[in-house]
Amino acid sequence: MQQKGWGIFFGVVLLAAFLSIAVGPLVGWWLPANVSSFGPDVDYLYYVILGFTTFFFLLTEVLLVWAMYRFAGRPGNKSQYVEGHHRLEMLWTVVPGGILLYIAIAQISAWERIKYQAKMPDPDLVMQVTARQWDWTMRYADTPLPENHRRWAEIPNFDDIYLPDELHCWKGANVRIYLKTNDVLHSLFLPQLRLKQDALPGKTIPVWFNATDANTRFNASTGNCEWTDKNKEWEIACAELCGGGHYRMRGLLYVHETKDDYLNWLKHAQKAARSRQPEKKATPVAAKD
Amino acid sequence: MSVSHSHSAEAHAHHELSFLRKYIFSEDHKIIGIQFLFSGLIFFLIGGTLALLVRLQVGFPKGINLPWFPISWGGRMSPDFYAMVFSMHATIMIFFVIIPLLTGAFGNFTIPLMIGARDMAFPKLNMMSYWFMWPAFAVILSSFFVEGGAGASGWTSYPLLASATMPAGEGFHSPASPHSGIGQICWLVALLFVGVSSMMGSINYMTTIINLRAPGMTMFRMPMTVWAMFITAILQSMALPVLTVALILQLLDKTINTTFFLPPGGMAFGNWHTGPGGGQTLLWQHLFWFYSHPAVYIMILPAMGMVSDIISTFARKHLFGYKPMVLAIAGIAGLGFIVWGHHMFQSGMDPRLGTGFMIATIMIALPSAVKTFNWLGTIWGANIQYTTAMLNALAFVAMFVIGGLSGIFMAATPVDVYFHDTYFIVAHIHYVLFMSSIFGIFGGIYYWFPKMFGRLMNEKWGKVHFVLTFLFSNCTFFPMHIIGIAGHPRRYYDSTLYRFLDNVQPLNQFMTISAFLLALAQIIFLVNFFWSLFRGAKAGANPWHSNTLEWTAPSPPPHGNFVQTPIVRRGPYEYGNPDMEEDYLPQAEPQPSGIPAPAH
Amino acid sequence: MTQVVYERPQEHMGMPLPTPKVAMWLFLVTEIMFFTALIGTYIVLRHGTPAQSPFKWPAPHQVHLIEWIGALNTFVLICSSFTVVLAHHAAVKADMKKATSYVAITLALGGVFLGIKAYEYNSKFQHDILPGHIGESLPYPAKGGGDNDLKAIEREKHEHATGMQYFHRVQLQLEAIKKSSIDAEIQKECNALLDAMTATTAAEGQAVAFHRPPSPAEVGERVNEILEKAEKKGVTLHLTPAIPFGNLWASCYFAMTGFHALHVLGGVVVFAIILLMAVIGRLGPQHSTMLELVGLYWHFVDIVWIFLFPLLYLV
Amino acid sequence: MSSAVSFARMVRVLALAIPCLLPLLSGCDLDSYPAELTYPLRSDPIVTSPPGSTRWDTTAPGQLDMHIAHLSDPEVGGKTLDPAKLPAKERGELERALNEIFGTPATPKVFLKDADDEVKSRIQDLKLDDKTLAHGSIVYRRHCMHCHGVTGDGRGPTGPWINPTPRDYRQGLFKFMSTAVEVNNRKPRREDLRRTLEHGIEGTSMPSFSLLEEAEKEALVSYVIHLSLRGECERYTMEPILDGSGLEGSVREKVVELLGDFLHAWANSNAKGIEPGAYPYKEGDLQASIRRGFQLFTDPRGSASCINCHVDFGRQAPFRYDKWGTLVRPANLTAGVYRGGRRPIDIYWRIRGGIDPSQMPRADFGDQAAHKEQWRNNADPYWDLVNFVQALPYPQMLPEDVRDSIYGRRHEKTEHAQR
Amino acid sequence: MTETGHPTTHDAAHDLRVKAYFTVFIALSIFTLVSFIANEAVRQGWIDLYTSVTIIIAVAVIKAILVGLIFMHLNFDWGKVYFIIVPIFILGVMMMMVLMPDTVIAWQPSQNPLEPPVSTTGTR
Repeated sequence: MQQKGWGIFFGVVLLAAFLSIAVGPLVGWWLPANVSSFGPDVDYLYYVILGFTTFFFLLTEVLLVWAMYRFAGRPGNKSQYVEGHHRLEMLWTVVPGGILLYIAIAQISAWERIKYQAKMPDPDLVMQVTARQWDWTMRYADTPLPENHRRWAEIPNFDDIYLPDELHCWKGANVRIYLKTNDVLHSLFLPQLRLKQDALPGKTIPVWFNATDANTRFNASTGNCEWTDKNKEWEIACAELCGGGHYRMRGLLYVHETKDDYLNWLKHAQKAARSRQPEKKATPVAAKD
Repeated sequence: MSVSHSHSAEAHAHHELSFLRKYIFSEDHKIIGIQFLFSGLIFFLIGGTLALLVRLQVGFPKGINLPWFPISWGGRMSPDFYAMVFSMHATIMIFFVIIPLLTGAFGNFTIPLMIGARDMAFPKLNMMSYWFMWPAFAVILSSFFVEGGAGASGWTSYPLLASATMPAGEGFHSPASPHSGIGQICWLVALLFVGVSSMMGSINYMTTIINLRAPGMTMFRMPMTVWAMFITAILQSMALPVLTVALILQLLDKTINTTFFLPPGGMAFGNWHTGPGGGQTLLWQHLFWFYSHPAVYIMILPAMGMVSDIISTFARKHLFGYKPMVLAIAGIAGLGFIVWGHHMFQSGMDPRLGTGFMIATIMIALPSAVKTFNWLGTIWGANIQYTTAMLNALAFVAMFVIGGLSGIFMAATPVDVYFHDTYFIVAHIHYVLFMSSIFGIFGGIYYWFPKMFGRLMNEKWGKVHFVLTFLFSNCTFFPMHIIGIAGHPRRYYDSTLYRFLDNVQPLNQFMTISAFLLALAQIIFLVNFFWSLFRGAKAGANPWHSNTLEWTAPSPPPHGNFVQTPIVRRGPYEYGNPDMEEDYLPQAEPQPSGIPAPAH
Repeated sequence: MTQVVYERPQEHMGMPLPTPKVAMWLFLVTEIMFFTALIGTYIVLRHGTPAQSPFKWPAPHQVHLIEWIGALNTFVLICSSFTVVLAHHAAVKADMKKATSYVAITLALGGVFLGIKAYEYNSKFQHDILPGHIGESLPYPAKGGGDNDLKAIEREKHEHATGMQYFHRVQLQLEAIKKSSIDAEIQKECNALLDAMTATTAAEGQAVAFHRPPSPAEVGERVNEILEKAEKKGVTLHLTPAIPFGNLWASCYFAMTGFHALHVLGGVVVFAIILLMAVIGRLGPQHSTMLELVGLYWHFVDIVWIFLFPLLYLV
Repeated sequence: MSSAVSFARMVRVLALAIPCLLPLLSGCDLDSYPAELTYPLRSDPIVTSPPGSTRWDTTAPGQLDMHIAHLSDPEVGGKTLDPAKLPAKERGELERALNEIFGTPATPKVFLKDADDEVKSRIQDLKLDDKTLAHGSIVYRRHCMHCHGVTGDGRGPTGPWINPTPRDYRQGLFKFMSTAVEVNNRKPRREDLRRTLEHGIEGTSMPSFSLLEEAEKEALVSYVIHLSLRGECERYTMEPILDGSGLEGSVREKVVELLGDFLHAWANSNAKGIEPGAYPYKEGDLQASIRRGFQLFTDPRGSASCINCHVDFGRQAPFRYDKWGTLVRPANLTAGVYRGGRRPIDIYWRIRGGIDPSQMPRADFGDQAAHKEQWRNNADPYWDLVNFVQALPYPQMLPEDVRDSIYGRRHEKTEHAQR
Repeated sequence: MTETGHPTTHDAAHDLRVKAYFTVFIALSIFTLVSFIANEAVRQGWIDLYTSVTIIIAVAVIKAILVGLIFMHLNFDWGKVYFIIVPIFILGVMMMMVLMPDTVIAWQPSQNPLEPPVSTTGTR
């Protein structure tokens, strides 16, 4: 009986592990909200893989635990004398093989859609993001879509607006980002948009996204962007080690409701960037209580 | 060509060697294996301590005010120090613990014993391969004390963080990693030495296995351990030179201002001394992963082999599907060479390459699945004896399933867009390398300890150690999957800056506490190990009633291993034969009368 | 060895090859991968540079690489390969005297190879063609106006920044030339360049007459012209030329030939040891396998050079 | 072999291990500085006068202190004082005085026992109250300390490895200020520190902290002022002791006196900014303005004479020593990297006010009436320069001839050395 | 110790062997000359670059094969060591082939700046 305890021990630990993942969605330990046009593809594939892996996880671990429980040794007993089973081998080669091949092929179109430059949609909004140690510099043209935007990405323009750490776009816009880095490798990571791309020194890498939800209201009187919902504070992170400040390359993603909202904001940002007079703003409250 | 023969004959003649020749500059593969074992375990302690520092910071990122904590600035670990700690943790664990333990310690100890050879083909080369580790040990340890500290660019050391040395001036700033100076050079030099050592070892293993097998030991009568070591050695010999080249090129970039990995066109980090450069940043990643992906298999295949033997022995049952197992190992090795690009899906590599690499990568799950099912087949209908070694081996199987399955997420390119460089990958690598390889290593230690030292390890404390390790390692590493799913990027010094990570911070603290408990549990192992070394129960030649050849030699085997060269008559897994009274039949035992000889 | 190790030689399980030979072939496998990675790096880096435009891979004459010296070195290595195979052959026939003399020839040829290599390296050192020493900035080609200009200027902004290192080095070199006495005409040109580089704008004193100092790219172009003139006159001039992608070229060249030369050196050391053994009379027919193994290694080094020569000198 | 025994043991080990572990980890997650930590007294050399020479190379990362130690070498020509030579008595008095007035990192304050109302109101104006400072110290420790150091000396664990080195606040010197030029002992205004904090400093390792909360940013500004005050008091108390001129009263009196002076300077600075003249141009005037700016910039004897330091528009400018003793170079203005901010007003402030610590002089065109020829056609030379500097990195913005003389003529073979 | 590598031990065979060595040596020398001339020919404008590169690389491969087969005795040992050599060649060639696409789309200054900048990732 004591021998059988080991099967139970394994079973309990593995079950706890399984449950900790299974309760994840209930307590918020799960994928962040998805606001990307291709995000559902990614999530769908994630759930497909999760389904298959959960099945195989349960299958193998249950078999293992059961075997550990059932076939715990007793003195004087003898095991079955089996060297192998050809058909069984074929079975568990071909079936997982087929499933794996299916998983692989299922990925291809989504991957093409996300990353292939030829398949990127024509942009409505273009910006250039330059990573540096340790923040993001977003460069906006004075219109959402400058003429010959690829060249615009290479050659800085007098009218450009530079903003640290703030990425503005509007809902439903096909955004094209030309990603550069000033120094080491960085990686632009937008968890809610299911987007990640390394920035390579010496290269300009195009990435695109299309946000399907808005989170920002532009307040023209204060000149601030306000969240429409407290839980929709979408963030930008760096996902490639870039030195000591790697963790602090935080940025914010502002998705405006309409193009007009965006243009309003842009006008305001332009004004601030070309300010020729000191700000006449009352200094805000000092200490936090 | 007569070296090995004349040597072993000579060694036979003079049994009494001085202490220095016998234990320090030994040419005996067993002593060299034990040397690797001890140095590996010492580095395991160092690497583990670093891991605790990492966990401490991640779990409690606001600061540390610990009287016992030696390095703190204003009560806080600096981000660069943190980067150094996790970089060196990974480097030490991979290059100074797992690889030396698996191939160095167990490879050395088991190969000649299991194939019935007197020693390695080139004992002097073998000794050199151990002593080439020592410059590496010295350099990597001293790198903690050089100006700026040890390397802190991650164990992958991607340029330009790792290789940029000086500012370009002109309004551009310098590489803000204090550690990319001398510390990084130390890192490169240490790895070069490790590489040379491994290369010597792998040539030796391959030659030994190809040419020095005992009479009757055909390739398909070799135990899985030997097969695994053989294929690992092939992987090493083919992949390591590429790493060597990459290391040398980065070393040249850092010392004599070459521009292999510096980007073109006077980037900010175009080295002040080199001009516009013109090299390719991605080239390092290609060369590095061309080695380091196979290296992942180098770090798991030997454990798979050892676990197969342990499971078969204690299940008292013939290994299920011996040949498919061998083919699976070979398949993993073969595929392992064409999947390195899956580490680079988001690196700016041509996405069309990603598609190809993805298909190859996903297919590599297949041989792993075959192996898992075969292990299950082995314990199905078995008569399992739950020794500590067996428990560790079974833990290997259970944990390898998790590690293998989580790998599929990263292999799938669109899903990897999200999961790349999050804690999910940290969970994956720890399930494969800690939960699998280390359990394999523990299993191997408990299993071969009597053969190595002639004494048995204490089973009771072994089991306590196992239970605690199994429990706390799952507590430490499993939640990493969850915070990975939530998008927690790896290598973050302080994740509390991010709102989307707010609700997983408690998990980080839980993992940190578990990690400390896990570390405490290892003390039991150490005490047990050293206590058993001197006080353990005496083991006979074959305490586990195992079939493989090493158990026909005395424990511990003398220099020259076998009193008489064994003649192999059958495969290594003849357990539970219903026609016999005993449930095992060693490989070198003459065929008992009345029992038909197996066909192979 | 097959007949002694095992009690039952008929049951020898290994390859029908001596163990050291197996090991040597396995060692060569690692060496193949080593040089494959090096050559692969070279091809990738070289292929990554544009083919059209002045910014292409430097031609041999730009980096003072003389093809026939490389060809001669190839021939030297082929000869040594031939002699080492003859040495092995003689050893098999137990003609140790002949074997020794062939080994001696091989050793000498290896020495010759290294000598020629050293000569070549020296010429690189003389011309300052070393990693981190080469000026790489040249003006962007002027073709039309408009957009072309903008791209060119963007590029120049970057190169101006990194090219200043070159600028200062040339300045120091020119100052040294000013103090030395060489061909008067060349010296005059050098001094003119130096004056242009160091003159301050303040000297003019007129608001409108602003003169831009030459950019590093322009200095590079001028330096190349002066060097060309000096070459024609046979004057040795210690000035760093501007060679686009020269640094990358030098990096590859020194890494590849350097590691090959190290391998040759290793072989030469082994041959020297064999020769020493012969001198003290320890070399016998039993060493024929050893000679074969050394030969294998030596041929491999030869094959590497057979690829390096066309890749670095010709293609 | 019995697992019951092992389970029992396991439970026992667990019961032992967890209580053992909790005290070990109990000190973790510390929001503020450890309470027992005090500000250490300055130990690195005080640069009293930086060398005047120029250099072509910068300091290697990690060598800052070595570099500063060499400044007083005769051939370099700087002057430094070594705080290690401070007599033990004065050292103790100074330490006590500073700790009393400025508190510790965990409880920072600017506290004067017998302060008059004026000083109190200055402290109030500069928001140096205890609550703000305590908050600032927490934020500072989290975001700034690892580069700028506990005392704001720019020598945190990462600091020396960054080039340009992080700012050392203890001299009371700051580069980017909008303080009116008439103010004596110019200090940055709170807005200026806010701007640096929010935008970061392009081209250096100072990132943007724009995403911090409003209160956090304000608290940080206050804390930086606090550190700067503390460091400056420390420095100027040490200086007369070290250079032998001696103190008139006690150390504490000196510190209090200095603090009064500096508070005065900070408050004055904070109160008065540069008021730029109204922008006089319309859209169409830009090209003419840029051309005028170009001439002002390149005129080597004019009131601006920028070209003398920004050689070749900064592309070939050599390094010089700033007042901290570190090497900086006049900006390369063609690169389009503006450390002090890229808004026209930021550039205006720098041209008008200069950058004192790195010895960039302010441009002074006087007023319109007195300098007719500089202010011709109602043009404002400051704005001309701003417009030119802003357009300089963008060749498409420059008039053809200006562009040719900056970036060279690209249509024909470049002629050089033909002067 | 016998020569396990080559089974024949007759003198005549040995002389044949020497002859083979000599022939290979001559061939190698001639091939070296050929590649040298092919290179020179481009400069003189006799053949275009691609032909000459093809010739030079082909010559290098043939030379390597000759050295391998005759000098390194692979014509005798091939059956015993092919399993070591074949995988390494597959691997080496494959590695270079996979590195290639990355370099083709690597950063380069675009030849005609009027065109959009050279693509950096993915298909154009």
